[in-house]
Amino acid sequence: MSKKIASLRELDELRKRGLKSLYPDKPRIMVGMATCGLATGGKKVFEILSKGIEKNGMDAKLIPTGCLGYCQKEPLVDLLRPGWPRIIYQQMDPEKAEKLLDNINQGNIWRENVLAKMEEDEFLIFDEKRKYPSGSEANLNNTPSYQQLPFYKKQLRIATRNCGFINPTNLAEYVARGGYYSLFKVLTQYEPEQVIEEVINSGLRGRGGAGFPTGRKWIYSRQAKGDIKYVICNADEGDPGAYMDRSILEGDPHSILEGMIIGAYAIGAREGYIYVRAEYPLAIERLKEAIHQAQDYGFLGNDILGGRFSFSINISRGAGAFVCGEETALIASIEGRQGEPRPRPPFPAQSGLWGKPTNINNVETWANIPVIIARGADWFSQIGTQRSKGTKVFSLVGKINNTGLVEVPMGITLREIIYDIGGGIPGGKKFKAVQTGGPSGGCVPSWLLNLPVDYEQLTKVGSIMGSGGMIVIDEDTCVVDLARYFLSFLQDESCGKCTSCREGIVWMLEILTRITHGKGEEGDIELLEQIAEVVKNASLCGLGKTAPNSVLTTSLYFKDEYEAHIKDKQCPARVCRDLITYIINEEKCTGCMRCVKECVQEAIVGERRKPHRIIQEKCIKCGICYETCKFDAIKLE
Amino acid sequence: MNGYSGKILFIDLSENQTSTIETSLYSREYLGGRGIGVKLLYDMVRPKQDPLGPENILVFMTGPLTGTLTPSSGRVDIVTTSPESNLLGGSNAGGFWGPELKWAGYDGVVIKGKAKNPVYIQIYNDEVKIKDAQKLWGKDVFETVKILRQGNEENQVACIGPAGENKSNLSGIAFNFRNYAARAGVGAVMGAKNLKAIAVRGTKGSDIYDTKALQEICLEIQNREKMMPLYKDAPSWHWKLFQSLEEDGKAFFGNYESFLWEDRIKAVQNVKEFIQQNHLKPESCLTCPLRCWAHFSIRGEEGAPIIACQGTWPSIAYFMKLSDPYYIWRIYTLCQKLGLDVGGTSAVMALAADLYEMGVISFKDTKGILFELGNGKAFAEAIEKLAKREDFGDILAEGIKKAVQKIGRGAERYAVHSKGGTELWLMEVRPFKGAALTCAVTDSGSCNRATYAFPDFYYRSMQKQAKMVAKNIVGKEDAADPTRYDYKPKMVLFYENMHIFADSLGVCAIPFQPVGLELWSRSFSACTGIKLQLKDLMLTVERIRTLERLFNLREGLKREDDTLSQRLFKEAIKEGPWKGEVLDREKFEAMKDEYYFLRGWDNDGRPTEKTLENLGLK
Amino acid sequence: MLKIVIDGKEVEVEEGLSVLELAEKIGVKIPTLCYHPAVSAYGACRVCIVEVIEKGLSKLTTSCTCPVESGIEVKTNSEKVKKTRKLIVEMLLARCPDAKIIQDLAKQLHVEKTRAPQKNENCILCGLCMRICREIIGVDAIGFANRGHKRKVTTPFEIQSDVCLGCGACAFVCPTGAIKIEDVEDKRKIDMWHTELGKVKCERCGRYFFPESAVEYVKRKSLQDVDGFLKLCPDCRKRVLANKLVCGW
Amino acid sequence: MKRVLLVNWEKCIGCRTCEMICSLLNEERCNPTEARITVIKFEEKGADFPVYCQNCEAPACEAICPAKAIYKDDITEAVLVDIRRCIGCRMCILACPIGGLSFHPARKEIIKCDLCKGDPACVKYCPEGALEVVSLDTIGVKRRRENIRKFSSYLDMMTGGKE
Repeated sequence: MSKKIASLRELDELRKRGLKSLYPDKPRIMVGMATCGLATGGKKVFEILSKGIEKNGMDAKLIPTGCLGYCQKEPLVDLLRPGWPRIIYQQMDPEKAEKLLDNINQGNIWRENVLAKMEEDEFLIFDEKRKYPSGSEANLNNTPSYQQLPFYKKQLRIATRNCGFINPTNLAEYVARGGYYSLFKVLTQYEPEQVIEEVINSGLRGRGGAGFPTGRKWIYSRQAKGDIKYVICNADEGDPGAYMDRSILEGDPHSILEGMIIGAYAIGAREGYIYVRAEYPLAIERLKEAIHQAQDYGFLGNDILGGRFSFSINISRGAGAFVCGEETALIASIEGRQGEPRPRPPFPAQSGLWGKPTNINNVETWANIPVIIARGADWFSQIGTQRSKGTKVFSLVGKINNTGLVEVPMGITLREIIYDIGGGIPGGKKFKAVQTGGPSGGCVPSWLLNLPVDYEQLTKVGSIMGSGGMIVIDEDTCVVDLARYFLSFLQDESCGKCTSCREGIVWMLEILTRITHGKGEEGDIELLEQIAEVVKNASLCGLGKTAPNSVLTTSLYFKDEYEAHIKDKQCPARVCRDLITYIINEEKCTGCMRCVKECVQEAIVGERRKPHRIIQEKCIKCGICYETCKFDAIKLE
Repeated sequence: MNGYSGKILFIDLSENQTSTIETSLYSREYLGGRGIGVKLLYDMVRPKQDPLGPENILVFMTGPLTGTLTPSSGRVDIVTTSPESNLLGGSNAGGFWGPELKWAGYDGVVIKGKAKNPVYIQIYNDEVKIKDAQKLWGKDVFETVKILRQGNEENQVACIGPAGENKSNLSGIAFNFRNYAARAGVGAVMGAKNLKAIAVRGTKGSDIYDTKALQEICLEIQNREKMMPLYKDAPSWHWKLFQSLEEDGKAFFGNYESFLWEDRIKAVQNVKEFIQQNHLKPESCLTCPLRCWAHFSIRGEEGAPIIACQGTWPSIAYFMKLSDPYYIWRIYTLCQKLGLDVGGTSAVMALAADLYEMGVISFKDTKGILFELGNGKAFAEAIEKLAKREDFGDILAEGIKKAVQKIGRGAERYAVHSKGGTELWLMEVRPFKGAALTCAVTDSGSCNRATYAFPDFYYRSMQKQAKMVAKNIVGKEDAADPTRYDYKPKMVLFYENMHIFADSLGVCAIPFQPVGLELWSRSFSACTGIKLQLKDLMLTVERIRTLERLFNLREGLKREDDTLSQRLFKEAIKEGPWKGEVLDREKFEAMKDEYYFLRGWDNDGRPTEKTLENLGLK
Repeated sequence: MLKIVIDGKEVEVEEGLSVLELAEKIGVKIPTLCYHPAVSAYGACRVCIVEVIEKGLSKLTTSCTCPVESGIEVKTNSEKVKKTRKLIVEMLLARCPDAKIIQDLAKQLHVEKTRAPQKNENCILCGLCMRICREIIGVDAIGFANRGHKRKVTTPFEIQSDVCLGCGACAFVCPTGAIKIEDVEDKRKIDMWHTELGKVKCERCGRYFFPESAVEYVKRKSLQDVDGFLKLCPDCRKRVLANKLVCGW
Repeated sequence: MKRVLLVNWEKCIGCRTCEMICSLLNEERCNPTEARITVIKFEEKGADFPVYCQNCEAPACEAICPAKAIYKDDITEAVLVDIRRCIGCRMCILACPIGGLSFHPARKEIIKCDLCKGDPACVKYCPEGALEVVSLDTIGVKRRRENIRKFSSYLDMMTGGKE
């Protein structure tokens, strides 16, 4: 019999089944199995658990789930037992997993490794909270509650609402938390124009980087002539260290599908593409599965939900070219051409894929759509700042305590993100700056910590929102070296079409490398700025226009550091090899001979119990002695 | 370098090497063509060298106007030491070879030395190859041209026939299928160098200084040329020339006999019909409206390209007294194929017949060939032998002057030739004192390089024009009277200069005087951008003429060599319009004196110090 | 008709022109390297950059790809444009120091020397060859390979192309003369495309004249029957024509 | 009314003045290989024939040109090459049955007869009037048809008599 959903009743039926699976009358164990989880050994933990359950013939439900965002603490394991609050265990490993099982078997609570307890579950779509039993007898009072964790306290998870709560491969669970209700609503109650109106009023802006108002984009495609139109989901996440798209793709694929279907209906497209980079095998797998299910249940395909609207989605794998994040390049790539931007106009909305009107939005943007429909534009537009509405997912990495994915309302300050949520800088080091927006973003210095994060503010300080990468750097990071690193990334990732971008980046890189090698000259900074300007102004696409940001911001905010490199031939952060010297502090050196033995260059001389000495001519500044010295008698200058 | 290509190509066949020099080294003083040719010969060949030895050089030289829009500019001048006279030898040809050489980037080619085995030269712009010609050796002109143009028709070919290979002093150099540099035995020199042919292909063209001016001048010259009777009458000129020779009494018969030839009228009639029947279409050299040439197709004569030069026919008919046009025809074609000078060959045939009749030579000498005037078959046979230097042909191949010396037995008494040893071309000179002087003093080999358009020649048919021209040149109408000795040296001077001018500019001498020197010199300025007044150019011409003289003097020439055969001073004409005319020795010598004086030479015919100074020849 | 202001003067133009084409029309000189009227604009060299002011907003854009729109103001040589153009030329000069056209452009813009890292390439990656081959010839024998600073034009897999006609259009349009075509007797070599093509031998004079593939192309495209004369080189065609007409008599 | 360049090759004396003036006007140099007209000489047959672009009604070169760089002048109806659009593929040269176009090696341009904007210099300079421009009125048409007849018979020969 066909599973196809054609009425609200049938949808509710499905939801019921979903809820059953979400809150079974037996233990439900969820293991964080997104890439971050797997990377830290989630798979092993999962296997142990499943074996154990089998062995002991336990009646328990073990399922993989997406990323809760707190990647620092992965692998996370959720335990939900009837009548008990949900408990989140952190940094699990095989033996801990064993322990957990034993405890469950014995019916006790295992109190080690608890990250937090969850007292209620929030169904954003329905704006309802579902209390877990307090389980007072379990006496978890002194365990922190999930909502109170500093990491989560200031978060508002809209796009990532289901990540880590459901089994991404189980459509019913998605529906249980309100999935596809928005679609149903749209198809049954909205004219396409109304949908667009709703999106416009919500003030949602593209989360891919440029921040173009999503609704406006939709109108253009809607109004463009032609009966064949396309919608595309841009899942070509290229920034190093940024993975919010991935985590949504892996943890909640249906939210993207639903968003796209709604968009397609609004624009009048009958076919859609998801352009996802081949480096995301798990994401692709999850998407395929989700699409398959959606078709089975009649959310995709012909006559969706028994109505007259038909829509299908194809997956297109990108070869992982950074530049293919650019709309026109992405389209070229889908068409099987060289992934290379072309001038706009014409905009994709007028002539995109195969020359047809095309609307492209990024993963996060699509994921927001169902919520906007469900809760309405007014609700959504209350979140965020005057011109930047809603939330933004950031991937917090670098020199920070709590690395992970955080979704916060627009307008939150950097300080809140880095200190309150991120928990500050490890090792008591000094916070120096944060690079937002990935390689083509800019470096925001410590004294701008109170900057409210939204599109305008970031642009004002010379950076960009980008897709939401946040790389935190501390005093031990050399900004010149940092800029150099980003340029070396971009010189390979620029498509190479525009002279200004191709040759300009190489030129700037050459100068920066020179500087880090202590061969900087008077006027290098000015020249850098000149070139940067040209690359910015004269290049065709976003990549070129933003490529110089790291150089411009660092040279602006850390001019002194540049000058130190150029004039004094010194690297204040002690990073640039050619500008540092290792020397032995005679007082501290005990003459243990350890560094003498370790030094591959035999650059260190000296005898037992007498202070050693480094022959600078021989030293290649590998830093081994520095690491090996037990008495930190070796210092950098 | 506008007008000029700027380079002269040197090919040393002994060393198998090629090199080039700047034309500008010579063009200022010697203009081009004949002028530069003479200069090169004078500079490069040591005195008294064997003309057929490797020391002699063969110069192909174009002029600044060659290969330009200038009408009648298809000429190339050949200069060498003549084996016929051991003096300066020059000859000149039209067609397309000279221009092609120019377009290949060379104003001239100078051949030095002697190849070990037969070779030919292929020039394609800067690419000059000396190639083996074993297979070509022995082939006649037509075959050779065909072979060398197979696969690249654009090739322009200069080559010699068997006559040249066998070093006959009567052999010329053929250009493609028709044009000939026939005089002075230049073919023999080429043959002596084991050089069968020079094929040229050029794609560079010649640069023009003032294209606008040239366009105008071109039209003016064209119009002037179209007013010439030659133009109006062509193609019937081929037989009308017989008539004019008749009318003007220039015609002579056999070996300069003193009586008229009874069949002459019949001959003209036959030729007229023959031409009218077989004439195909007129043909011209580069940029020339005159179409002196004519295509013929004769039934039974298959394949051969048959293009006739109008000038040569009468000499065949009159020298050998041939009234059957078919034989005139055969012999003409024969000479073309074998690479022989039609005029010179006809003349030796006539001489041989004379000697035979007079019993100086016998059946034994001629190895069974019956030399009698009117016997076309015999002559054809004899010409074949001449080309191959077989039997008696071996002696006749030496040319009139040297042949009679070899024969001895007082044969000299019957020989009539110019100083250069060639026959007097197609004219009776006894009444034409000026022409006689020319034939005696000319230093450039053949006399026809100085006597085109001589007013004496049309005095009887077109007296008014003749008088007018004479007035223009020497300021006195009566000067046109052929039989007068006075004024003639001046006239000769003028015509000699005119020819040198034409040959050096690289244009044809035939329309040169009718068009007028002034137009040519304007064309020269337009092409080269060199602003020279006519008088400056004429000074250059004087220089060239005197240098020719110097060369011959260096070869041992004396005043007494500037003369003509005794017969012309003894035997008076006995019939016809010029009955009684004969050359008077004293008056003749007086003309010489005046001529020398006008040239700035002393009585021994040696240029005076002052002259040399004026001409910068010291 | 549209009204726009270019370098201070107001002009009326029909729709559909690019700023570059308009400038050319009214005699305003804008330097460019990658533009060719026969192919679609590409905007790779960035030399034709101009300042466009629209609704008070000023931006730099390549004039070849910028459509003329009503009410815009164009400055083809403002200080900003000059500065930018000079630096771009400096980059190109470093990439292709030996290219005549770049040297000239540099001179024209008073760029004496370049400070950018020297590359000594011949190709400025303007993509003209590739576009001509794809859009006009329609054989698509060449394309870009690699990204960023490693980008280059070449044949698929950098081996002998099996579709190249050897027509030489690529070499003809190449602004820097980077593409060399070598004709050796019966072969045509294009080293840059790793390609060597056989040439057709003229039936009459025996000279080799055109690459076989080009002749095939004409065969395919031509309406009339061309087998006869395609075996002849152009020179011989003249002769054969004349011959035929003359043979009448 | 359309005017065409006609050749009365019976009159041609093969002096190649047309080549000279053509190259002089177009290339400021006397060079047959750069002329748009070529006199084919049959020295063995005794015939000369000037060959030049026929400026056909439906030019094969125009049809083949992939860059649409070849067009017809509305006034003279000469077939012209827009050198700005030309991409130098030389297909036109290849597609022309009579070798009416050629490629200038130095200037890197396609060169062909453009009828000198309707007043061909070769006509003016031909000493024998072998070349002339006739307007396509009744006689003109008749004579041109004559030429075309000969011309097509030539094409028949080339294509083995096929239509």
